[in-house]
Amino acid sequence: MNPLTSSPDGDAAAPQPGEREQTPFESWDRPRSPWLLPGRCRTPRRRTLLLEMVTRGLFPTILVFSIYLLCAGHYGPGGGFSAGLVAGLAFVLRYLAGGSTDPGALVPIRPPVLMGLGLAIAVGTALAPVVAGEPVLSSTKLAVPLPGSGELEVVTSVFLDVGVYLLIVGVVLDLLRALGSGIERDMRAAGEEA
Amino acid sequence: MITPTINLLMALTVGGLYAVGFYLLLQRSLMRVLIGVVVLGHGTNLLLQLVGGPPARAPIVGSAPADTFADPLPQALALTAVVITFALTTFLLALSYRSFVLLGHDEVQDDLEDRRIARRGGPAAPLHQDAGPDGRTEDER
Amino acid sequence: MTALAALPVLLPILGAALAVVVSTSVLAQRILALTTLGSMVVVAAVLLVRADRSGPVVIALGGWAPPVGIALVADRLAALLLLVSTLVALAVLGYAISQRIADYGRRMASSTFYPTYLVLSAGVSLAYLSGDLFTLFVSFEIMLTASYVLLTRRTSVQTIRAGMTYVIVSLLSSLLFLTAVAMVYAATATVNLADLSERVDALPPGLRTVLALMFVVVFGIKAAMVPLHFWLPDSYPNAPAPVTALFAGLLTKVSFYAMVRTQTLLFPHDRPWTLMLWLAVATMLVGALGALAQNDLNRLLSFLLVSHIGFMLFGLAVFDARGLSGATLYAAHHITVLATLFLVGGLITRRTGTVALDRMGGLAATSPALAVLFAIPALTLAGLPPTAGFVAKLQLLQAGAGAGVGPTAVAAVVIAASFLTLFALTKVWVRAFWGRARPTVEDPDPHDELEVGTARTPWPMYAATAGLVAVSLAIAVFAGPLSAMTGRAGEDLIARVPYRVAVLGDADR
Amino acid sequence: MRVLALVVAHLALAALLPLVSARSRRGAFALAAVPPAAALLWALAHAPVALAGGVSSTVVWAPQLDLVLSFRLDALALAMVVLVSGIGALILVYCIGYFADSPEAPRNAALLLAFAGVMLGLVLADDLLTLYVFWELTSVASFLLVGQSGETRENRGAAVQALLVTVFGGLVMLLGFIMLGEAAGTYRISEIVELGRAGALGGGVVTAALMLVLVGALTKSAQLPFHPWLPAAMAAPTPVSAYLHAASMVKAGVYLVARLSPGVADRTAWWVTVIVLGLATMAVGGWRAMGATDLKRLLAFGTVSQLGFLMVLFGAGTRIAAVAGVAMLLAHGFFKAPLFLAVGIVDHATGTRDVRRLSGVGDALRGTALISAAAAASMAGLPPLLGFVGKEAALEAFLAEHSTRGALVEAGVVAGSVLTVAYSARFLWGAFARKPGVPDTPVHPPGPLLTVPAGICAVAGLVLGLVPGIVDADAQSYARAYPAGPEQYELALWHGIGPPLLLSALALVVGYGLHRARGTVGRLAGRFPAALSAQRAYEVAIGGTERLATGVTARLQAGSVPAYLTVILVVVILLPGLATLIGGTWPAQPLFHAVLQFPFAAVVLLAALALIRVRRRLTAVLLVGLIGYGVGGLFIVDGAPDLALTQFLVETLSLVAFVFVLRRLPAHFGAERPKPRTWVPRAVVAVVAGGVVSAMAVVLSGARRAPPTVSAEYVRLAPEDAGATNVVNAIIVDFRALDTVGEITVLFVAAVGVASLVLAAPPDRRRRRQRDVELPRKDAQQDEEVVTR
Repeated sequence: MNPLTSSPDGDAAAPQPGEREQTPFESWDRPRSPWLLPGRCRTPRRRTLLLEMVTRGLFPTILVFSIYLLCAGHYGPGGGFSAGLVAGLAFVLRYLAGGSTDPGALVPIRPPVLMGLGLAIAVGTALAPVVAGEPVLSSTKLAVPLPGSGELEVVTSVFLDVGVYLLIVGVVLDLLRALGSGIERDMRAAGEEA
Repeated sequence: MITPTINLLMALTVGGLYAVGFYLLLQRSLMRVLIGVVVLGHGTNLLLQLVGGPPARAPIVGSAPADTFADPLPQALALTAVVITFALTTFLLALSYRSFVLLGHDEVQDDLEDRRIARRGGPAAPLHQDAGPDGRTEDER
Repeated sequence: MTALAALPVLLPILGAALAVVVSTSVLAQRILALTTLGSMVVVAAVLLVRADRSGPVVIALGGWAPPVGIALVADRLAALLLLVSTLVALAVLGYAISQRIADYGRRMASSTFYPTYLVLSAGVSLAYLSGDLFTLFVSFEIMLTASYVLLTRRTSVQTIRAGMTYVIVSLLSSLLFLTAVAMVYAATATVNLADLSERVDALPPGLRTVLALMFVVVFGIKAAMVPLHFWLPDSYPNAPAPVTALFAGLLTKVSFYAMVRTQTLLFPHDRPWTLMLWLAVATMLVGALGALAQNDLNRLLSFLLVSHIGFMLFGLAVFDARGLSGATLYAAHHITVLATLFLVGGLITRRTGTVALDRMGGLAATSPALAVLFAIPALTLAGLPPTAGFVAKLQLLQAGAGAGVGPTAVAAVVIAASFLTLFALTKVWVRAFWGRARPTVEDPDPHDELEVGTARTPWPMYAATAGLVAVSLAIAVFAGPLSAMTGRAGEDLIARVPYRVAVLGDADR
Repeated sequence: MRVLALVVAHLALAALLPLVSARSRRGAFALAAVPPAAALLWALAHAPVALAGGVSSTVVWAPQLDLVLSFRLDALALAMVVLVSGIGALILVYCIGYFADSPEAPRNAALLLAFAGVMLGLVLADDLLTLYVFWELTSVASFLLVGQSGETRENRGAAVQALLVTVFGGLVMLLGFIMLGEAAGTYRISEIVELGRAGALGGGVVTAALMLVLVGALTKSAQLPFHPWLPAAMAAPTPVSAYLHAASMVKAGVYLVARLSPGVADRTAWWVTVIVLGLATMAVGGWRAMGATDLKRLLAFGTVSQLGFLMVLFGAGTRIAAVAGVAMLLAHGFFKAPLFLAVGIVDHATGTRDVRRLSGVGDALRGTALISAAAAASMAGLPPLLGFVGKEAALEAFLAEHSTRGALVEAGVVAGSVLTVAYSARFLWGAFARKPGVPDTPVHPPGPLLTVPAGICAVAGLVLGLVPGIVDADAQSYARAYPAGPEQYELALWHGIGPPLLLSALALVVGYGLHRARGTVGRLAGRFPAALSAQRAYEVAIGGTERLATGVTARLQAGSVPAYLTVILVVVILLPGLATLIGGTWPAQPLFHAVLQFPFAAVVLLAALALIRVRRRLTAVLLVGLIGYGVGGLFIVDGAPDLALTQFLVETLSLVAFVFVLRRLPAHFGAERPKPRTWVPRAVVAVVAGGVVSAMAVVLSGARRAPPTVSAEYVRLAPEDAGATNVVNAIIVDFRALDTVGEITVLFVAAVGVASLVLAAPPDRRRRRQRDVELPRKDAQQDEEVVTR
């Protein structure tokens, strides 16, 4: 048993009642600050400069790649799942580099809401054809005229993939919020080194 | 027609994963149980994919003739299963964390009320009897 | 109209998604949850009427004819259980909301409770409606994962053990389920139930037995069939009353439903099915004796829950139209009555501050409303006439007595289990409702979610419970049309053809 | 329909009575007496039709289950209605005075009226299931009436005993009813009796069913060996005892025997059981009454004895016995009810029911004493009361058989009559006599509301005795259902001096002698051998059931999750596993399909094996990751790139999640090394179960006959109709999109759960509950070993 943690029933190391949780996610609607800048990072002793640099470069690249996977799913390996997971891993990378002080600024929207939106879009896609008299979950090809010339052929089931994508990203962010920041908060509260 | 038969090597692999998973599941440490679930999940997903048939080409139309494709349905099912297993894993992970926070360890403990009944070995006070003067039965005293 | 059968699944998922999105407004969440479940009840009722009048309501999702696409099938059995389940879910939700208002005040929002509750309802609906084995697995996962969350939400030192027991055992059953699905695919290369029922027939009888038994184990775990039931009395009683009520009402019956569906559609057995007769006997007796040994009210009810699963298994074991009709009727009654009893248990605990029977007393005098609310479902569960429990049990006994010596002998065990049930419930009555009034046990944990040991119980909590009592009474009053319908459902199940035709025959359309 | 309306009227008014009670408690009882009175008038108005053959009515409830509420007013039912509704109305009037303004009044008014309703339904039922419905309702009503507020242990114990015994019998009877109904093809009692008379009910099933039915009748009518609940039930208020436990409910069993006997009494199993147990009950009840010191218990044992007598009469299956049965049925109601009511008056007036303390009450309560004397005389069989008329008929019935059976039963009946005379005398003496050495008991005079109803009952017994033609008409109508004997018999006061009259006189003389010797007899009767005590048998049975329950539960419900999982795996091994061994054939199987499978399989298996031994958590997690990547590799080999991609990504994410959590967990698993007796069985179970799974997979995949046509469809449809060349993706987002929706729902709710678990208010702020003090860990460990051994 870890001597630093509480006694078996968890009585010890109680923060005072009324103390607010220190999760930055509660302040999700505050103005966002840029990420991975000096001064807003974890204790210098635990900083990994190399990781931070790599992350700054990789993060947008991975996101773009995830969008590619999302679109390519119909024709090769990929799809909403893989794409969402890849995007999620990008955020994981950022979290690893930036530590728990950062993820509040990851996305302008709370992770559960992102999950809810993703799920709502997916179910919406399932129910939308009913309005048009089509069976539930059926998909059609839509021809979207492009501003320049020609048309883009879109299968409506892509929206399902988009919902999946958003949901997965939300899930990963929520996991970061809980298992990442949440546990760090607990560790700080228990007086352990975070 | 190809007879979709699992080969001996894969049968052994699946069986091994299941056996190890089952064994870990029977442990008291929640983390071990969790690892057992993950291993079992790997075994199950592998099995689900394997029942589609022996190795073949990826089922992407245009990349190969259709009759050389691997059975796509088990792959789709396994994919769903992989994601579900992942969801369950993270949940159990959080549960073992919670257990650790609450109890200071992550062991699966025995049920107290069951133990109480086992120790009592006989019925509590007869059906229509009053409890003792202090409002408690002998059980609690 | 084509979307009708999909609504009980998709509406609550949509509701859950939106409940998270609006999680800052508890009022919006409440309205969302209540309207979703309310509309599910309506849809389920319409489905039931349509299924009974003109055969199973089948929708092929995405317009893909089964077995290519997934079919949702609302036949009489599924629609009836769906209706009863959603009704119970709605009532329990009302109870829960009222309790949350009382304990938290009006403003406490939760990003967990309402979404999870709705997801659970979605999983239950999907399980009933699924015409596809793999989708059935997915529905179980939806339902179970939601149940894990509900059971471990705000878990404490006392309840975490129960949560672990529940989650671990359920996970094993899920993985075994998935394994069974893989086995089925290995042998038949399809997962559509109607398609399977044809392909499984072509398998050698020995292998059919293997698959059948695999599913018996898988669903037996979640249906709390002895000897796979041990987890249930260790886990259910520790959750808050609405959660336990929901679980006790719905989850085991969904598994039982899945067992009936798979065994009747895929693996027609001998009449009677001897193995299942033995399992039914064990379940009835072990559960009833277990109940008699308890001092904890919720545990006692949990063991009774197990015991009465045995009654339904008995109906399945008889394996003829009457037996299945009885099992269906019993399941419908069981869903209602167990949920009611656990809600009443919650009210009792709220009032007395304890679950220990030997620390209660004199409730009949101090709280007559509670006495009535307990007495009616208790008599119902004990199967005394003229309650729904009696009507359902009657059908089971008739099926047993008409099916030969073995089932008749098991019918005698049904009688014994009924007697032990009454015995256990009498014990509750004598200990909790009669005798000297005992001082209220103080809330041992005033900071936690649950307020106990208080005389302050808002009336909607009583009203929701009374509503469930009314549902149960309605089952008894309308036993005529209901039993006629379950009779037709039983015949459909035995014939198997109506289901196949409804699902696959439509493919030619 | 009309009958059901009557019953429902009783129940509805009972439900409303609490409102009346709130204003006037006396008014509630007065109002409660109205429905039974109406029912009596209704029945009497229909008496001519009833005697001519009966009038039926039916309400369909659930025809699928043969659940039909069917009622029939015939001669037997008419007699019962007179008891149930007639005496019921009188007793409710008596209650006005008895309960006066006691706080017990509201409950008793409602319950007694409800009871009157369901009892009315019971005696009018012409359908086995209808009868059962009301039968159990009377048990429940009795439970609540005996238990009262449940404050005293005596009330609780008696109520529970009455409930458990009668419901036990009722449930057994239900099984009998159903077997009977299934065998006969109908649940209609009149039809079953007709079938029985026509000899169309054959087979062992019917006999078995009838025996089960008898269990119900015997328990309800307090026959040996189930009788002790009735004396115990005397804990109830006296009007309740008078009504339920003398006049009506306890007669339900007798009534059931009387109902079925015309069709089945020629079966040896039936009449032997009924007559032997009836005679035994008659004797034991009478004997125990001699030893009772509480007047109510004395009467209760007397009731037990009389019920045994009635059983004998109705079980005999002859016409004369049936006539005697109806006469005695009515007589018993009209003498036992006033006796109970008189005890209530005495109790009310003196505050005691103990014969050792009562003295000189007869002088103070002359009216009550007179009523009691008339009733007790009827009980003892003195002319010109109805009891005498009935007993004459009974004595004649068995003499007229001219058989050994008849002679034996006659002897039994005479012996029983002797005891009856003795305890009748004992009652009168005990309640009203002035006893030497006992000071006169102080008496408060009772009001007319108490004495008048008792008086009416007693007078009815006298009038019906003087004008036996009324009862005779009813009895003959009922008895016509039995096969005609060689002789005709009519109920009359004077049949001339014959053997019955002589036997009656003999019984009177010997019985009075017994009473004179009451000192000795009372001592002997009071010293009932405990080993033979049926009460003790009940307690042993109930205690034994509870011990059995605890024992079984303690052994099975171990409370240990590993034990539960082991059981599940063992079931997997035993059921599907064994079935595979028996039913499966091992297909010809290649060692491998692709060479690349070897390295990946090796990685997976080695990592898995290493997992068992590893003690560091982080190592374990990394090994799991290795297995995951290895499986991903196998997916690639097998041609599933999508699956492999997802597997790799998911595995990576899982690893990260694991590492997050491991930050706070100890570095190693628990330090203790499991003992071999713990881990060896687990390992064996795990390995065998793993083997079962892979064997099943091989056997089943070898058995596939049909090609995967569905998958072929997917490949065909994907590019065109779903607009995707990646078939797997087409399945996921289109063909089987619902699975995907379901799957993300799982993910969604799991994430919600993770957040709620980790971010919940820190547990440290909660106080621990007192009641669940943790077992010491060491203790738990030891227990675990016990379980796994």
